[in-house]
Amino acid sequence: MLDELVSNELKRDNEVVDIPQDTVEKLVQALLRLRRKYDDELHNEELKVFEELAESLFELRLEKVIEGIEPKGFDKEVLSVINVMKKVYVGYLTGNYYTHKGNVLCLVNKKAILDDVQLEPGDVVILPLNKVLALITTDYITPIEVKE
Amino acid sequence: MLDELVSNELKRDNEVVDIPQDTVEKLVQALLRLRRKYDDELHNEELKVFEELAESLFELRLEKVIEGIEPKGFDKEVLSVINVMKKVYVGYLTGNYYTHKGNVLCLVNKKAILDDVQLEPGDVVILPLNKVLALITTDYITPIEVKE
Amino acid sequence: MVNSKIKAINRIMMVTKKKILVLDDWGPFDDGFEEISLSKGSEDEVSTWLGIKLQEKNVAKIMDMVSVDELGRVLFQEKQTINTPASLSLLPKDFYHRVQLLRENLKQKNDLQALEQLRKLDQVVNEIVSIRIRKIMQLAFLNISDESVIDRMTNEEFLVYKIIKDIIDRGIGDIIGN
Amino acid sequence: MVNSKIKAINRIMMVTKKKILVLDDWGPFDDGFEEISLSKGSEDEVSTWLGIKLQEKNVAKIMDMVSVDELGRVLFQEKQTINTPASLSLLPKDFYHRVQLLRENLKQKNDLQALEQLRKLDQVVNEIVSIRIRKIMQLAFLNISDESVIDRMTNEEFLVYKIIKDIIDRGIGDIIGN
Amino acid sequence: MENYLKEPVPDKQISSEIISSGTKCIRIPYNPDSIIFSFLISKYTSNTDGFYLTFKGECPVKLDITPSGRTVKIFERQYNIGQNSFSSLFPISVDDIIPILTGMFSSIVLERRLMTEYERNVISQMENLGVTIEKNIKIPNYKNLPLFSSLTMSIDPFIPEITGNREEAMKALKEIGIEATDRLEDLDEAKINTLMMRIASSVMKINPKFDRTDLVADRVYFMEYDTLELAYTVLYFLDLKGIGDLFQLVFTPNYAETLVMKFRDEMVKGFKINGITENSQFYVVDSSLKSPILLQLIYLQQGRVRRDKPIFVKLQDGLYTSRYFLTSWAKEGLNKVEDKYYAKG
Amino acid sequence: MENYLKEPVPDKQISSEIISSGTKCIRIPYNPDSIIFSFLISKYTSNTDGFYLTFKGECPVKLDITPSGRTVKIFERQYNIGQNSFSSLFPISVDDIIPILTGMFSSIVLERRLMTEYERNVISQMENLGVTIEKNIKIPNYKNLPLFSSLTMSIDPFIPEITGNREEAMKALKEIGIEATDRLEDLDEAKINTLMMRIASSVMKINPKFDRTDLVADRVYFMEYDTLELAYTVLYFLDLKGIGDLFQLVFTPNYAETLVMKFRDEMVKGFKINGITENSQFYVVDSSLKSPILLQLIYLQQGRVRRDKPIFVKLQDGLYTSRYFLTSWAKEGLNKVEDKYYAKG
Repeated sequence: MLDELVSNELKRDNEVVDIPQDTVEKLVQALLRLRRKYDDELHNEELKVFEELAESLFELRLEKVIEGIEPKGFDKEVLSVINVMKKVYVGYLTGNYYTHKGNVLCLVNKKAILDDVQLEPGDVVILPLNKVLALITTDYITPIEVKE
Repeated sequence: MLDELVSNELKRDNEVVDIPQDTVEKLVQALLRLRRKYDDELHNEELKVFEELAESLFELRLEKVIEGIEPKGFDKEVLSVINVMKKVYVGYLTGNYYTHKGNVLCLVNKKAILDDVQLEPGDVVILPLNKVLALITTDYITPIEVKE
Repeated sequence: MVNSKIKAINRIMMVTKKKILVLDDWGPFDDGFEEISLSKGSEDEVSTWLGIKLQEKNVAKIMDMVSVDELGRVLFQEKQTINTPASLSLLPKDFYHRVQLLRENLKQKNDLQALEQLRKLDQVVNEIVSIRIRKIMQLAFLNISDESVIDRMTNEEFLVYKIIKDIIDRGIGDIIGN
Repeated sequence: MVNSKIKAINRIMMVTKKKILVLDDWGPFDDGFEEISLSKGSEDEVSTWLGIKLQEKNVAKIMDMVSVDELGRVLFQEKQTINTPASLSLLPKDFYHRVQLLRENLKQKNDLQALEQLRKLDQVVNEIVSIRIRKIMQLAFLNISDESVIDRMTNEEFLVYKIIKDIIDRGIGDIIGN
Repeated sequence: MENYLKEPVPDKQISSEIISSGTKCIRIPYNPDSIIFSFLISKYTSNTDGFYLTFKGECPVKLDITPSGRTVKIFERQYNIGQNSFSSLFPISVDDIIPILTGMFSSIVLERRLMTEYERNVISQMENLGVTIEKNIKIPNYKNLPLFSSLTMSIDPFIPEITGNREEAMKALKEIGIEATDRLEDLDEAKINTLMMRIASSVMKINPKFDRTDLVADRVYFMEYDTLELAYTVLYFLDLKGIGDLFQLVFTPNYAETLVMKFRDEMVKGFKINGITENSQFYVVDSSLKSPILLQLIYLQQGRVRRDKPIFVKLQDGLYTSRYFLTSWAKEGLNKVEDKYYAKG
Repeated sequence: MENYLKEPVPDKQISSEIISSGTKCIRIPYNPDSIIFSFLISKYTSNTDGFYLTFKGECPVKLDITPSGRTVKIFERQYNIGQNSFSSLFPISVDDIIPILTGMFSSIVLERRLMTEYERNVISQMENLGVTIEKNIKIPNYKNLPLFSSLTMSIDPFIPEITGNREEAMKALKEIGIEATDRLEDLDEAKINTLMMRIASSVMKINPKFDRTDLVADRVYFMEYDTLELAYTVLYFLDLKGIGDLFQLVFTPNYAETLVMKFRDEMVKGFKINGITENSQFYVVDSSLKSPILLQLIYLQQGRVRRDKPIFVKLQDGLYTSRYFLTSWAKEGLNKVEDKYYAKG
């Protein structure tokens, strides 16, 4: 259950607990039904308690990943986004991208529709840093590097 | 300079320092030129030192945002991604999305090409959690909620 | 990290079980994992959040609470051994959470006597925390990690103990060879 | 958070300026912000990372270093005032970083005498850290936040001080009214 | 290169052909049967990156409902499967019985048709897995629910005064000497006859062509589930909540229990239908039953509506409808109709 | 509705029309002048979400280079701007002089043409901002560089033995009594004549049609920048590094200094060109000068290559070329040519 997951996460300081998808699945399905079935003060209070626990689980696991611990478990891919973010952030701040006032020059990797414009691989886009990040995680674009 | 930014970030415990784009711009442009101009042991060492500082700046600022402090400054939008992540993570774990084994049911918001499939607004997609996250930050999709 | 951990500990406590005295028949309530039915006059165990809600509705009374008198006893004990860190007295893991519940109860009463009790409670708890944290720091510093001692700490105290111990170990470790 | 902060402190120290003695003409070197030229025999200041590199190349010698003897003096001073937290002796902000540089120097020498010094250094620093952290904890606990005292701490020590102070303030604050 | 087969060829092979084609995308009409079938397909595709359903875009696999029957197109091959529901094409397994039956019966109920030969055959094949079939009364879950409850939920036939009105249902039962909480199996032959008479006479008031035999149908059960009740449930929640409940029912079939329970909870509250008006573009039903699909089903029985004209429900703050009736819509569930939006669309 | 104007109408209005159209997308050929012009446009669009350059996709604004001249299409209007470079259309301002000049001269140098009347007019308008124009020798930055250095970097004319060879350049200068570190302004009339003779006679060995007058051109300077040197620099780095350096030069024009310095650093190392071979699809140049564009410029002078056939550079581990010559490529900078890739493309 969710409190045990949070509690385990607290106990282990130097690893992201490897929570299997199956464990999470049971919890998620139970709460999904609860949400769908009821809509009263008590059940909403219960859901709030669970939401806060889930938030804590996220915070504890993510903070470990930020500090360089390897992501593991059902949310491995989600947590790994932090490492992509870190790479892009560092690349940007240390001048490894062609850039001007927070806009970054990128190459399109695969067919995409950005901002209603249909783009082909090899097309060139100038995007604000936050968009770069989002589109990197979806592999639509790659910032052009000053030095590979 | 970057060490001052990191140092200021260390001093303020309860806020994300509001670093203006202009401050960052100077640093970025200087390092961009440095990178483009030189490729020797000493300059690479210097860049490594800066990269580590940038990484620290990212870690310190992001950890504040994770703990609920409001993002500010040139990277506000980038740091805010954490709050989107948190929302989706909590929504998923507490059964607010229609889901099965880590795959989530979502609605397409705007024309998009996912996985080479051209999609229209209102189309329906089943995606793994990490993809959901990336595509939410680009506003391509929204997970269908069990309870709004 | 510290903030997140403290938040997490508090949140976990909201779902840990607490003993209640049932004042009125109630249920069945499907909490998604089990069905709960309470019969008037019985003793039972429910999640803290539910206990609090039921107490608000006068359906139950949480029994795992501390009283101002008990706090006085704890303080007395701590004071007697003020210079012996290892003599930390045993508190329930959710001790401070119980104190919080007591405080909220007193606050809601809103009469003079309750206010007086509240004042006294804050003072007593303040002293308890002060003495115990000092002991815990000593324990961390003396590198005492005896199970039996650690078991006497509350959840929050154990966290503090771990953080300080980590700082000490790391502080030295980071400098003396990586 | 603690890890990130310690990492950050160490990284900042890599770009703070250190005094060097220039052993050979060197430069000009464009570091992207200024152009550096060093003349043999002069004293100058460069970023720590550059100082280290130049020292490796025998172009310069970092002067802001501690010696094993100095460490001995620091320890002696700390020991004399072991029970007076406020008597923390003044160390440079990057004291532990300097110790690290010294250690690395000794390590590279790789002769018997250096190894012996290394052993002694570790023992002395260990004691220094131990006494100072204990004092700093006391200071945090006694809520002493005198500028003059804080100025005597190294960067890492100040971080430790802040964390412990935060825990104490919060520990009590969290319980006694939010 | 089109391989158009004139004769209907419903065939379980069609599903495996889709699955083995490796498609990650199906184009479908917005309809419960085709949605359920597509989710079943997606459940068994090995694609881990994602699965896509489009309603207007292009995909290598395409389901269509045409006036002459349903078709399935897989790359260049097109199969004409006639009246048979898409879901009936899906390979039978214990794990999928509930979604398959739900898809089939949502089609049968929605189209107000009988089971096809092929579908009846599918049901027979399911019998050794616990599916039962019998000719019996067309009120929801008469096996497990008290009669007043079944009557209250009877959408087709719609029983005037009784459908949607628990008190009237109880009163009517009492009048013919039946305990409100009795189940059908508690009644003797005579009482069953009286009950059928009572229902038929009520229905005839609004639908004179109705007779007692219309009350009886092939009734299919699986475990505690009545396919009729499942069909109503799915139609209702597709309207009110959207595609999500169908997804969950396919992927975790025991979710059906949650849905059916919730449907009963909503029905037991009762509802009123205060009448229908019509303009050139849509019908407006003033009703506390919020499901436009179920309302259409009710008015179809009386010959008062055309299938191809949308039903809007009039609620306190305006007109609402569901995506089923406005397929150009990019929103799920019941949504307010913006005047200008509809004028455009 | 196409508004095709037969007469060339280069006009600064074209740029403002593009900018005020609010386009966030331009379709362009992969060519330094059109790239620089598009980046200039993007610098002044108010769109904060992004700006897009496509080489094959569709956009409301489209630049084209056709055999009969350059065209700019803005929605339905099409302008024929003749030979004039796109960049010369951009409104003059101090901030943009460097990129405008770089775009213009990259076009002039790449096409081996003279300035058009329109471009010359643009230069005159820039004179009050510090741009100078004079007839003088066509070697890079003779104003600020020692002569040996200018000679070493002379791509067009390519001076056999001297271009790419610093020692030979110094030797040649010494032979005619010039100090290697002298600049042109240090020479008297007579020495300048001797120098021109010496260069011309060398060039004529490989290009008999060359004569002294070909050595003189309209030479445009802005601050310490020689437009000829800028053009070579940009052509070289477009080849070796890709579009990024052009972006940076447009958005932060003093980046030009970094680039020019880097170009000089690379040139001063010297290079050798060991010969060219040809097959039906491409030329292969065995060379330590890695820029296919500059190599094409060199061989064009000798009439040895056709413009429309790509140049591959033979390096130790295989054949390389740049996106300029393989526009179907989705990679920037110099990249290895995969045999099968090229066979396909």
